[in-house]
Amino acid sequence: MTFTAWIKTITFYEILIGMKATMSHMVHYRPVTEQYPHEKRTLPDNYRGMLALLRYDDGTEKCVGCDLCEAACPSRVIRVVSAEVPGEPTKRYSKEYYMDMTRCLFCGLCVDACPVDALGMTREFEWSVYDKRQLHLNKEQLLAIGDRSFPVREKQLELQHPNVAFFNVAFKHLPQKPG
Amino acid sequence: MSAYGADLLALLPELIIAVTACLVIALDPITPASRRDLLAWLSVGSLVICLGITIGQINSVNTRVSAFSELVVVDAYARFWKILLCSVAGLTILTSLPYLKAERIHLGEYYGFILLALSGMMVMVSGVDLLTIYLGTELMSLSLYVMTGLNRSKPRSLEAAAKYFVLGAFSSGILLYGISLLYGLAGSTKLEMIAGAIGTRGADDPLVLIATILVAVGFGFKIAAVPFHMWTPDVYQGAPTSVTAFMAVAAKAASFAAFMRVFVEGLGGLKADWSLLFLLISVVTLVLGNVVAIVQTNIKRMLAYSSIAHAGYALIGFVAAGRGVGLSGGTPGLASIMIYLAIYSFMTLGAFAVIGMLRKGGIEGEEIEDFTGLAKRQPLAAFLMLIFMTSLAGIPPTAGFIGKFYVFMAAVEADLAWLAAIALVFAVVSAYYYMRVVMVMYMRDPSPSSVAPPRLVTSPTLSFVLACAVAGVILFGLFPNPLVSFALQSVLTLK
Amino acid sequence: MTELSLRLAVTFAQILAEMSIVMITVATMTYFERKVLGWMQDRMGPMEVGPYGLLQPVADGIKLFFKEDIVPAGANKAMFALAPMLTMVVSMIGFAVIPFGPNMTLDIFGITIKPFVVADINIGVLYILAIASIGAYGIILGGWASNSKYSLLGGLRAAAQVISYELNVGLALIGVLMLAGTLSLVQITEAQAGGFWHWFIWGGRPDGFFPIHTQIFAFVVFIISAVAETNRIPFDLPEAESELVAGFFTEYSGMRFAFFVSAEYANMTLVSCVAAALFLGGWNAPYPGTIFEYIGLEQLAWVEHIVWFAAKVYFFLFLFIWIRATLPRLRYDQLMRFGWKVMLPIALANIIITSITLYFFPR
Amino acid sequence: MVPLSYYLILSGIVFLTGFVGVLLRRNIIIILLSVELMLNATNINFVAFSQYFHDVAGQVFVFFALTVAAAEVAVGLAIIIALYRAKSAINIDEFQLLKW
Amino acid sequence: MQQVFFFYFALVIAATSVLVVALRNPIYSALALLIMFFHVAGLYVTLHAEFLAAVQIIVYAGAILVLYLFVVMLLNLRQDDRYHRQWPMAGIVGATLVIEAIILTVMKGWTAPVVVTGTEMTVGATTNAGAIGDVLYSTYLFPFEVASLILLVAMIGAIMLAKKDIGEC
Amino acid sequence: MTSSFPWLSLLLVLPLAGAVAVYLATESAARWIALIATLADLLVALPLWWLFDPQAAQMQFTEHVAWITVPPIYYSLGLDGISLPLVLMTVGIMPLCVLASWNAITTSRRGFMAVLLIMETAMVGVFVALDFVLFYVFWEAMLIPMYLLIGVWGGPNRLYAAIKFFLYTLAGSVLLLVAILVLYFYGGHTFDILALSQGTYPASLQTWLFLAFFAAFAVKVPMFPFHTWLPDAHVEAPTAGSVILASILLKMGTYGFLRFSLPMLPDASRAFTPMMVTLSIIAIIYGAYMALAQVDLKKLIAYSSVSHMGFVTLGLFVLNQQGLEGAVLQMVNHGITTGGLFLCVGIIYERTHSRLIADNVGLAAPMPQYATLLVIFALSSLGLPGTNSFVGEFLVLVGTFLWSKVATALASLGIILAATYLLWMIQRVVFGVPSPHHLPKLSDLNQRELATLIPLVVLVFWIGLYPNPLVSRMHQSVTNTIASMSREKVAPTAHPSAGGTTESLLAGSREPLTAQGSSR
Repeated sequence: MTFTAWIKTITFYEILIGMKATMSHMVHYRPVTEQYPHEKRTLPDNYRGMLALLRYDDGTEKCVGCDLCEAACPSRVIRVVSAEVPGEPTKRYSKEYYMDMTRCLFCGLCVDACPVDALGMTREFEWSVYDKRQLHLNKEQLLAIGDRSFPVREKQLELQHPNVAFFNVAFKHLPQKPG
Repeated sequence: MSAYGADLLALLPELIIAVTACLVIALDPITPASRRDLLAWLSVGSLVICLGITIGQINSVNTRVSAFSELVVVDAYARFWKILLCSVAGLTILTSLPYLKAERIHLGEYYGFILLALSGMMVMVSGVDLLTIYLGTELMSLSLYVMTGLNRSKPRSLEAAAKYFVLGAFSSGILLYGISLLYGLAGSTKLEMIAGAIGTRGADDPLVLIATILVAVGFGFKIAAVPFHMWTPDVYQGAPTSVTAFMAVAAKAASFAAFMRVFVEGLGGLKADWSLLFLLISVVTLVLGNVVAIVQTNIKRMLAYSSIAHAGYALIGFVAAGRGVGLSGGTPGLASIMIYLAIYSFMTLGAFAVIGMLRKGGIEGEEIEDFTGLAKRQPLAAFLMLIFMTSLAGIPPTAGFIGKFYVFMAAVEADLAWLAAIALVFAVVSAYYYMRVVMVMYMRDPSPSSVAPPRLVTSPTLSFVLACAVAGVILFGLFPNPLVSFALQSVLTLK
Repeated sequence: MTELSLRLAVTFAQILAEMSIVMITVATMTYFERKVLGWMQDRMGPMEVGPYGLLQPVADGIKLFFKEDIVPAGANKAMFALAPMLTMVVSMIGFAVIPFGPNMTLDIFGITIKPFVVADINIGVLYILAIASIGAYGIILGGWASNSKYSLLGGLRAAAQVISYELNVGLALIGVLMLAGTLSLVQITEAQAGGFWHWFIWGGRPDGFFPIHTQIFAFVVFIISAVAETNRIPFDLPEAESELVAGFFTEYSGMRFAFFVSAEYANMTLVSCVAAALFLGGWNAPYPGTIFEYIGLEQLAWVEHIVWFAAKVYFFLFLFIWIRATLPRLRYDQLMRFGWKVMLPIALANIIITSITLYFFPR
Repeated sequence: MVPLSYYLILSGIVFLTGFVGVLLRRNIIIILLSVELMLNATNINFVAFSQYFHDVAGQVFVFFALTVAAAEVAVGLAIIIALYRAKSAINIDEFQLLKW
Repeated sequence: MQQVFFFYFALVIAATSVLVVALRNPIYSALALLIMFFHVAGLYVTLHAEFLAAVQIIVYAGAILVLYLFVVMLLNLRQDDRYHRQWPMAGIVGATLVIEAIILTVMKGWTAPVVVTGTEMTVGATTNAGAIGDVLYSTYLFPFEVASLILLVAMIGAIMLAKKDIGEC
Repeated sequence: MTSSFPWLSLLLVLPLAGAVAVYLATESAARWIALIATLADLLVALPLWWLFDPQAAQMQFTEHVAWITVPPIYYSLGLDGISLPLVLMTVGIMPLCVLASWNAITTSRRGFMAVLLIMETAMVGVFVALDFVLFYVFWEAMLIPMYLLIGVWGGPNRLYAAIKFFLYTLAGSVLLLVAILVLYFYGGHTFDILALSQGTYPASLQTWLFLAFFAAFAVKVPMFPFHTWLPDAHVEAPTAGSVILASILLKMGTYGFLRFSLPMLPDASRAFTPMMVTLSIIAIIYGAYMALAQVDLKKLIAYSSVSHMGFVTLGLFVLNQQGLEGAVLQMVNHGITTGGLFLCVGIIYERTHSRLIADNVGLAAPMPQYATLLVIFALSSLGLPGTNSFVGEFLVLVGTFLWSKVATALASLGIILAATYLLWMIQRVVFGVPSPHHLPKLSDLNQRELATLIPLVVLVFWIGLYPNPLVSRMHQSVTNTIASMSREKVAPTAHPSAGGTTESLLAGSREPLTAQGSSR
């Protein structure tokens, strides 16, 4: 142990350095705290918030009840009950659609998996509730979230094949659709 | 600056011992394990110096010198015990050296504790104030508690320590209560003040008697007199053998020394009462110690009961001292205790040294059966054991006889021939169990089925100790004159 | 008899006043600590309840008061209930001998009292040590009675720690006691009057500035040991969150929890008071006399004294928080080694050196 | 004023209790606590006598008794802990390696 | 007034000392002892031994009893304790000591009241602590040093016994 | 007397030096060194026979050196007519013992020889000590060597026999110590035997002291109720041990009676005479009767010892000149005769490894020399005129006759019985038909064995035919003893502890012993 090290030990030099550091923070007080309820931070562009079901511009549900989202979900949030559209045997739709948001971890895999872009992630995040059963959302609620978060809807094309799952899966990396 | 110069000079031996003890403890961590012997030699060196100083004091200061506001004195009586205790401690250390190594508990602190216990004992023997005596007793006892539990790998050792501790603390509590009552009687803890107070209050004061009994009980535990003996066998058996030797010899001697001083100098006015009390105690001690020793199969346990019995013999001298007529009438009795204990020290130390040598496999062989055929394998060791056993049995021309002779002479002088007769009858009983050891050593052939016959661990230091012990036993048996006259002169300084 | 009852009444009033001062300090401290910690960590601290969160202690108190009182299954109910009270009481009664202000007397209703100290007993320092030493009981008992391994471990650690460091506290004070020659806190403080160089931390002789009897080492030992004895970071092993959840009060909630916490703050305050009184001159200003005296307001000098005392105490309290903000927690063996192998020898050496200097340069 | 004998009776009772406790209890810790009772009884005696004689020596004796008590406890508890490690027994009649 | 205090203290001391022995849970025994220590300290204060009162609490309550509790908890002793089979002996001893107490009560000579001349027993010092300190470092210097050796023994001994691993030779 | 040469000390030191030398020597050299040491001792002792002045009434060859100052104990030695023959017999028997053990002892011969030599010192010391404590020291010092002798080198049941011997003897002798101490305080603070013999003691005290002495000496003799250790010890001991036991150790008891009980406690001795005589006669008849029933040679001789020692005690306690002289003579005779018998048994045991009479029959043909010697010793033992025992027993019976005719008649019965069992033994051992099984082992005596036995045979006939030198040497001492028994009764001394005893204890050391009125 050299002399300086010894001096440093007996004068608690290191500790004093540390205390000086903390003191300097107090003296130059620049809080990084955000007073959250009062002021909210700006969300980043790619923020992944609450999930929602989307509609076409004519108000029809995009979802075709293919169950791919349910299969993709790592947390088993989604439950889909699909059914044929009455009178149109080739068309299917989701008769019931549930999301248990207490389990969702907002990974976005379901959105990726959806062949018809029927799922979207909104920017909503303040979803605290008193009863966690309220976070078990059904189709109507999800659609309502979609309605209020995505006011601009995608247009349903006439020639669009009613079941485009095949194409969309095959050409996943197509350029982004407008809107 | 030199306000205490004279006092310190008077207590130089204690000082040296205590300082060396601290030095040993301080040096222990920085001493490599291979050189721990040096600590032992340091301790022995200090003991030799101390012995020299104490012996030197005999000629220079032959009166009673008080030191430290008359809390301690240096008189011939104290010096007698100091010389004895220092020698015993030195021999114990030398015995311990090979023993501790063989038991794998060779710790430097051990020597420090021996020295600390010794300084406690020296305070005990020179204290003339109950406070000093009590503190000395505690210093000794605490060191011994720790030393008893030193061999922590053996639960037996710890168990012995626990028992010793519990009963030791209990007894010191009783002793302290007695002291507090004496303080209340006399207004001081000085022995002479207490003697004065008893003189004025009279001996029939119930409180005086209660205090005396409590103090006697407290000391009774320390000297292992029946019915306060119950710790002895367990502790002697469980403790490491070298510690047992130290305990059996030095602790007992020091306790007796303080005991005598307290009862003669402080409570001398109650002679008639306490001599009756000790009469009963000594008879019971003799009977129980000797009779129970017969059935023991463990030699340390056997020696423990024998040590109880020997306390009984020494107490006879005390009874005689109490019965003595006139002012100095108790002198032969007291001197006989001193002679007895000095001699007892040598023989017991020797016996324990031999026991400590004995190894059976890696462990200590301490059953009496382990001595089977020792005479064939180790004639010299067996011969030494024979001499020690003979001496313990009190058969001439060994020193044990001289010890018993003086005790019984004191008893007969005090008109207690019947007590001497009883004691002697039980000496025969004791001879039976001592001779059984001899029998096992000499007359029984080792059974061929025994796995590994015990072997002996010897070393030059141990040989030296045995030589000293056997020389003491033989020389004091043949030429007891120096010891006797020293004891007789020393005891006169006891007021 | 009337005088006795009067005296009792006055004493009770004093106790009440003192306790309220302490409780207010404790309440303030809970807020103060969070705030200061926040500032040091570039946060804001409590801000919601009241302006700048000033009513936070009140809110906390109300919350804890109304919280459900849970006794764990298998707990020893009596001991479980006793432990926080014991801790609390012990931490409070120590203040009885602390002189908050100058040693003046006041005659009211025909009896003489000392307004700034409840009991000026002649063994004040010993009293403080005695009280501090039994503070461990509450912790040990609480830990044991909870029937939880975390609590028990916390309690055991607390016991070991308190015993180890209390020794150092006591030994650190001995130098001061030698200098002052008395055990009474009032007299010790009085002995330091007349400027900061007379404070025992410097230990200058009355006739000179040279700090021959300096107790600064003792002071450092005392402060560090005091931090350890009050179980504060970096010595908060008994309640180490990352290892023992919350140590001895893991199982506590509600008012009992509050008792433990406030006892901790009260203890901090107590050791701060002791440090101020023993090392930093207590109520004495760092200059001779008082400003009020110079400007002719002798009767108001006590205000200045009290302000100085409060300033010193709060400095120490701030120091506690500051250290907490800076240092991480020690490991258990480090704690013990530090106490026995570093603090103890320093304290002992200080005693020896002080006695030597006192022998050659008597005060 | 309180007569001295009152103090003596008190200390006698405490001493007696401790004494009986040592003989009666099996738990070694409680036995040691009983020994502490005995020592405290002694201390009461000493202080009372000290006051009676106006002699501070009795209090000094108490001081030493306290010291010794502390030392005894340190050693005793160390023994108990070591023993417990070795044997997990704390009642004295469970010590059976050596006959009691 | 002093008698009131005495009887209060004496009652609590006697009661708690009986509890120490009678209670089955070691923790309760220790706590009863704690209460007793405090009352003994109080008794000391009434006897003008303030220094000892403080030391009593520091040493007994603060150190000794904490150690006991520490060990009780370390060994995790619960109430598995039974009484020893020594009732007869205890009874005899108890009876003896009760007789002692009776003797003490009826004894003459000490029933005279304690004469309190002043507040302190001044032996050249102003306070109780000072008085004790004075004699401790002058008259009782030698026992003081012996006591220091006792503490040394206790310290080293406790370490040696309780240390987990021991350096073998 | 004749010179200041320390004959007796030399007598004591020589064997001790021999013991040390033996211990340091090799196994093979041990027996030679032992033999040399014992012979040297014998050579030292022999001149005393001629140097001894038969007319002198007092102790001769005295040595007087202070040993312990407080209390005054002296290394005080001396010989008179009683102890002279016993000392001579002791030193004479010892070389024979060494020779007898020449080949018999195979294990740790060094130890055996050393023990023998230590025994010799102790035994001689007992006979020459003139200080009571010194006497006691020698007395007790014999115990351990004898214990080892029996226990280590003895027969199959040696452990039992050894411890029995040890405890019996020790138990007897411890009371002796108390008696010695009591005597010290009543007899003027001295341990000097002669001075104590001059003292007078209160009658009640004498009774107690006599009983204490009796316990010690009667066990050693052994007298009738205390004899049970003897057969065991004799049977189990090696030959040398048996010889020492029978020849010397038993004499110590009677020597003790003669030296201490009678002169010091005359009143008690007189009072106890009927008891002692009764016990003696019981011993004579009982011992003889028991001997009749034995099938073991050693046991037979052991019981014959009981019987013969009964004659000695009988002679002692009839308290007249003839009785005492006969007793002393008989002590010597019994030593020689019984020693010879035991040696004979040892010789045959070496050959057949059996002590049973049934195994050793018809030795006359294969071992004529042996048979001759055995017959001589047996005849001596039964008191055939012309052999030594006749003289002694005759004197004893004469003495008894003066005291009581009935007792004489009963004692004579013992002689008749002795003739019965010994002749019966001879008939079987000497004149039978040897079993073919043992016949090849039965070689006659070799030279060493002859050397062992011949000296005893010579003594048998010498004393038997010409006892006068012996009797004349002991006459004066016996007269002294008788005289001291009939000395004037002095008023009982006051209790010794009346004055400051410490002062007297301390002062006693400075006074010369002669001032206390010994006859020196």
